[in-house]
Amino acid sequence: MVAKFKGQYGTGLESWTYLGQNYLIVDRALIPDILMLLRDGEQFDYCVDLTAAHYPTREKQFEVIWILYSFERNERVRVKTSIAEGDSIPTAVGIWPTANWLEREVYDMFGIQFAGHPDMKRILLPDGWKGHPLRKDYGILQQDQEWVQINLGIESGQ
Amino acid sequence: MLEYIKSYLGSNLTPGSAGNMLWAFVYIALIFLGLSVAVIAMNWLERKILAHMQVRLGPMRVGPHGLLQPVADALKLLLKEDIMPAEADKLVFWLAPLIVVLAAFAVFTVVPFGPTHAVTDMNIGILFMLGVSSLGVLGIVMAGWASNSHYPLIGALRSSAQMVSYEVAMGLAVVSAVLMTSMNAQGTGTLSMIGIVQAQQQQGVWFIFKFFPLGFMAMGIFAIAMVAETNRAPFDLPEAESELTAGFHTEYSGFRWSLFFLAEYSAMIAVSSIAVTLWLGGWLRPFPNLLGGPLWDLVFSLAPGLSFLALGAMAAFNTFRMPRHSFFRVQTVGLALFAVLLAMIGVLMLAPGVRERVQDIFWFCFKVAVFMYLYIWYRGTFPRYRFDQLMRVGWKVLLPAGLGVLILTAIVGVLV
Amino acid sequence: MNDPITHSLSHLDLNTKDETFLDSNELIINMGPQHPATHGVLRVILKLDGEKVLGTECVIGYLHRGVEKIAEHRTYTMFNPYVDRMDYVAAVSNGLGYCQAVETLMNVEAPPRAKYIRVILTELNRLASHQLWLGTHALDIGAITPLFYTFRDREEILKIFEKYCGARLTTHAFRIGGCLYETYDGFEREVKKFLTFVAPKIDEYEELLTTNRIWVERTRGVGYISAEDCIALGVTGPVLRASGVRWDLRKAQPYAAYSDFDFDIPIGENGDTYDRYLVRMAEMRQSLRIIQQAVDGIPEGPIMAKIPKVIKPPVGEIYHSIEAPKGELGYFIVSDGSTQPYRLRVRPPSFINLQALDQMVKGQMIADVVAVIGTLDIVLGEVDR
Amino acid sequence: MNPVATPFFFYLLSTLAILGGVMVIVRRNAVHSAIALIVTLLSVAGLYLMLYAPFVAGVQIIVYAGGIMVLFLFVIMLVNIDRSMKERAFNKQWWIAIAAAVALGALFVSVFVKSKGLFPERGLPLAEESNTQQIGLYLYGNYMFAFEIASLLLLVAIIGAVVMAKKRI
Amino acid sequence: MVPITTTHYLVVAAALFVLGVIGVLTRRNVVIVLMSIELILNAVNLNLVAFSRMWGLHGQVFAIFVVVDAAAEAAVGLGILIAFFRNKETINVDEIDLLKW
Repeated sequence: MVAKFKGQYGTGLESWTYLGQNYLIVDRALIPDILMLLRDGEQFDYCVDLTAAHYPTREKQFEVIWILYSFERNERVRVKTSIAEGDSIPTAVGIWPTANWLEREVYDMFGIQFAGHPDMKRILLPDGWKGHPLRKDYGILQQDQEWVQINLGIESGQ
Repeated sequence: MLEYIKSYLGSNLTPGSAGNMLWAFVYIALIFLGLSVAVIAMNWLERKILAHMQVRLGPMRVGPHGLLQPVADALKLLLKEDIMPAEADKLVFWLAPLIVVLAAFAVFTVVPFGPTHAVTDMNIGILFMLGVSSLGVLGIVMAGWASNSHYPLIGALRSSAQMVSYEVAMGLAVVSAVLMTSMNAQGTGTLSMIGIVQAQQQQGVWFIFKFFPLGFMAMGIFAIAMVAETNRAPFDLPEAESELTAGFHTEYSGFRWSLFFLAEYSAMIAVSSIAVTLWLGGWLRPFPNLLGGPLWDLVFSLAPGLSFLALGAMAAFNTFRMPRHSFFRVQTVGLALFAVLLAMIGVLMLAPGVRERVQDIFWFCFKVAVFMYLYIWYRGTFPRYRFDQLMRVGWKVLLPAGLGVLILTAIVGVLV
Repeated sequence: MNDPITHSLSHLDLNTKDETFLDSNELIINMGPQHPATHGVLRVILKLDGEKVLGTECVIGYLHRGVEKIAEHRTYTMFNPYVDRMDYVAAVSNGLGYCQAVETLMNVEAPPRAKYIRVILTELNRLASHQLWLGTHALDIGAITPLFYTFRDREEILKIFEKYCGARLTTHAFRIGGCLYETYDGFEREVKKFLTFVAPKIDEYEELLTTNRIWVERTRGVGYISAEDCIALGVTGPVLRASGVRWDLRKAQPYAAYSDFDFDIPIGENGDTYDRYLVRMAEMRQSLRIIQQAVDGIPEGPIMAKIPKVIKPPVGEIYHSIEAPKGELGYFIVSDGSTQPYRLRVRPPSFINLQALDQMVKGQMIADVVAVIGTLDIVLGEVDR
Repeated sequence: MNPVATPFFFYLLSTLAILGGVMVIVRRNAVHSAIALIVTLLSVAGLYLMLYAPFVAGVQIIVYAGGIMVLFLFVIMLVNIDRSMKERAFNKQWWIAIAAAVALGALFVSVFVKSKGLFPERGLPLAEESNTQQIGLYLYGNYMFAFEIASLLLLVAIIGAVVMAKKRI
Repeated sequence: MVPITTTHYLVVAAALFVLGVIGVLTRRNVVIVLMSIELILNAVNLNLVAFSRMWGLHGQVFAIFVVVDAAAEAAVGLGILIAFFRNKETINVDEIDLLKW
């Protein structure tokens, strides 16, 4: 599978295995094609999860991770890509409808925009909240004081 | 004065028919009082019986076995803040519970607790009962509209649609029972509640058994329709807690809410008494044919007293089962007093003079109580219908069945 | 309709004029966050045409506690109790998933006896979770009695938990590397006694509901979802199986000691609420079978693997998932070699299953929304984390 | 049944009926109008009872107050628009209407004045007990044909109402 | 007190009739116009029943027919109203003055 992909796309695609779990590191530009191919060509028809991680020290700060599963092959694969702050990434809603809320959550928590998402807004936090809490520079006690004061009428949510 | 009362006791007319205003007011007061007590008792019984069906104890704290719970509830409701939503239509919001209660209580003017124990005997009695009980839906619609909120509005729309549709099936079932009254010696039927029971007495058969299974089917249709008519489980969609929070009375609280509560339970009692009057022989004692004769009459006339004695014995038994701890002393004494009270009522009812007068009322209330128990039983057993299913049951099952029973009753009545 | 809530309705086109009975009657109803049928603080905005649902939008996050953020500031051991607070009715399953994920990351394995204890407790927890689901689901549909029956029997399970680890709900039963506690005296006996006690009780629930005409009418054909839609929406657990997909992680990718046991995966055919009910009832019986086998075959031996005092997994990342009562519960952990996870992501089954609500209720009636929320078996603690 | 305090009840009921009628036409809010109309209908039912027409009274309560008025309230809720509360409640040509109505009232008054003695108090001995039976005999005897026509009319009305109100049949 | 004669009832009926006519002629809200028509029908019914006390039960039978007619009229009238409201968003009579839509 990986060999086939490499033949097709050349660089911009690496495959790794850690503790028996496979993952692909894919260039951002190839993301929509690879995801489509994984679903249609390799039967990864079930998008288990979609998440991200923040590495403030890297040049491309964010890593977006798709976890896929194939019922046919009983196999999991992870697809990862790195993007910089402010970059957007094409949405996967058209490929797996599951991605709808998951992408909203990633946006909510990390501030990563998904281009083409039908309803890109916060999901867990309130609509007017400022900041994206799962970024590493967002402290664990930090909160949107202004929002708390306006909407809850208290000085602090703690 | 005493002579006056005595002369009345011998009368065989209802106060309304006799044109006796004073006695009519006394009867109204008695019925109002009895109804309030019945609703309170029903509240306690429903909670207790439902609890025992559901492997729990129910109210146990206020008074022995929670006997004083309804009183505490009533006090709580009266003392609660009476909230009126700011956007509500004040006048209609205020009027709605009154209409509901009025409609539920006015019905009882023609309910015959015995051959002379009714406020009045109208010759359109059953028509009056159906008509007045259908006025309650106006109050419900008004309550839902006046609250100016979505849940009550949907609840009210559901409720009115439901009650109007089930009234049709209910009416058909009633008509087939009324048809049966015309097959007596004189050959004339009657709409009067007392007349219907007397027709059953004359013909020597309760209408539930007449033209078997036609009478039974008619009663079945009525028994289903009456549950829907009073918005009780499994037809409790207007107040479906899990869907509409509380339906049309979502915005009501305190005393106004308790009026709705009162109306719901008295409406249940009212429709049950229609069913009892039409099909179960009203105040007549069971098995008049099988177990006839003066000896059996005597035995059955002992039943009211004996059942109260049995209740008293139950209370006494439970008094001895109370935990022997000083903490429970008040409760134990209370339960013992309650047992003594029941036993005294029982003994009083065994006395020869009282016995004959009380047994009519006893049998009527006993039959109504059976229906009340059924209401509780349904609530413990059935899930709730969905709105389209409810309408389907009403229009596609009960209405054709009611029409069929009516036509068959007419045919059989002509042929027999 | 000048409603304050309409501004948040974006995908429900409020200006549609066709396909309605009476345009003025298009109601927007706000269901929740305080509503008896939303199982917590779920808020559903319903667009109604009379009784018919034209569209829904879920508003969640009222119970958001930032579990994933907390994880980044706690050591692996310290974070263990937090996972119990996600799906609080199936806390044992959450703990199992987390412990196994960290074990996989550290490349250690729990000893067999620990695995068996884990299986017994997890299956008991699955039973408790399904019982709670059944009670509340039946209550939503209007049958109040099953709730009390199921709670009575769930109590016995909670008693076993309490005796084992001292807590009833948020158990924190397992530790990374195995179990902290040995089974108490008479554990096997009590579990066996419970099995013989509960089997007839499950028949009792079925007696109340399975052939109850109103129950069948209320649930059959309601909230239909096809197998394809389930997979596309990532819906897992009993909901997926009721649509006819025989997929259970306990069989597909066995973890703990599940490969030792003989059990079936019940599936449904129609993918409606009634089938989901039947599947969950059958799953309760299968759980009993697994527990029976596990109790009979529990091996002797240590209950804790050799793990360092300070847990410092090597640099790397791992995804591990288990079959929780609600579906696939996954943990994605990124380790930077320190004592705290660099990033911990929970794949919550309730959150993803809830996404299917809109599709399942469209075109049905208000009462069905309640039934479908119940049948999805969501726990808001897990949806919002 | 001996009528009790007949004049008192007559004046009470007719005052209520007329007050209700006035409220029907002056209230801006249609729901209030409907409630006023219910009051009128029930008072008229009471008047029927005083006229020894219990069956008609019962029909009045069941059909009018229980049926038609619920329909009215239902429709008012369906078409309840706040706009109509702020607009004019009356037509532009209201004064012509009032004039015509006053003329009509004057006509009635003159008829009543002129016809004094035209309506002798015959007071037929109508048996109240058999009122329902009598009406039934008339309905299924003399007026059989009219009865059937009425039922046909109702059927047509049902179909017509459904066709009118439902967009997709 | 003056004994209640038939004329008393006729006066009440006439008052209700005039009120109904005023309602029909002046109100803009169709629902209230329909209710006024019910008032008129009730006035007629009251007359019929009052006269039936003098000339036998025929009046009461006729009153029942009038009630049937009122039910039919209300159902169809409200049906038309709903159909109209759906298309025109208004329930005012003076805006329903075109013969087609």
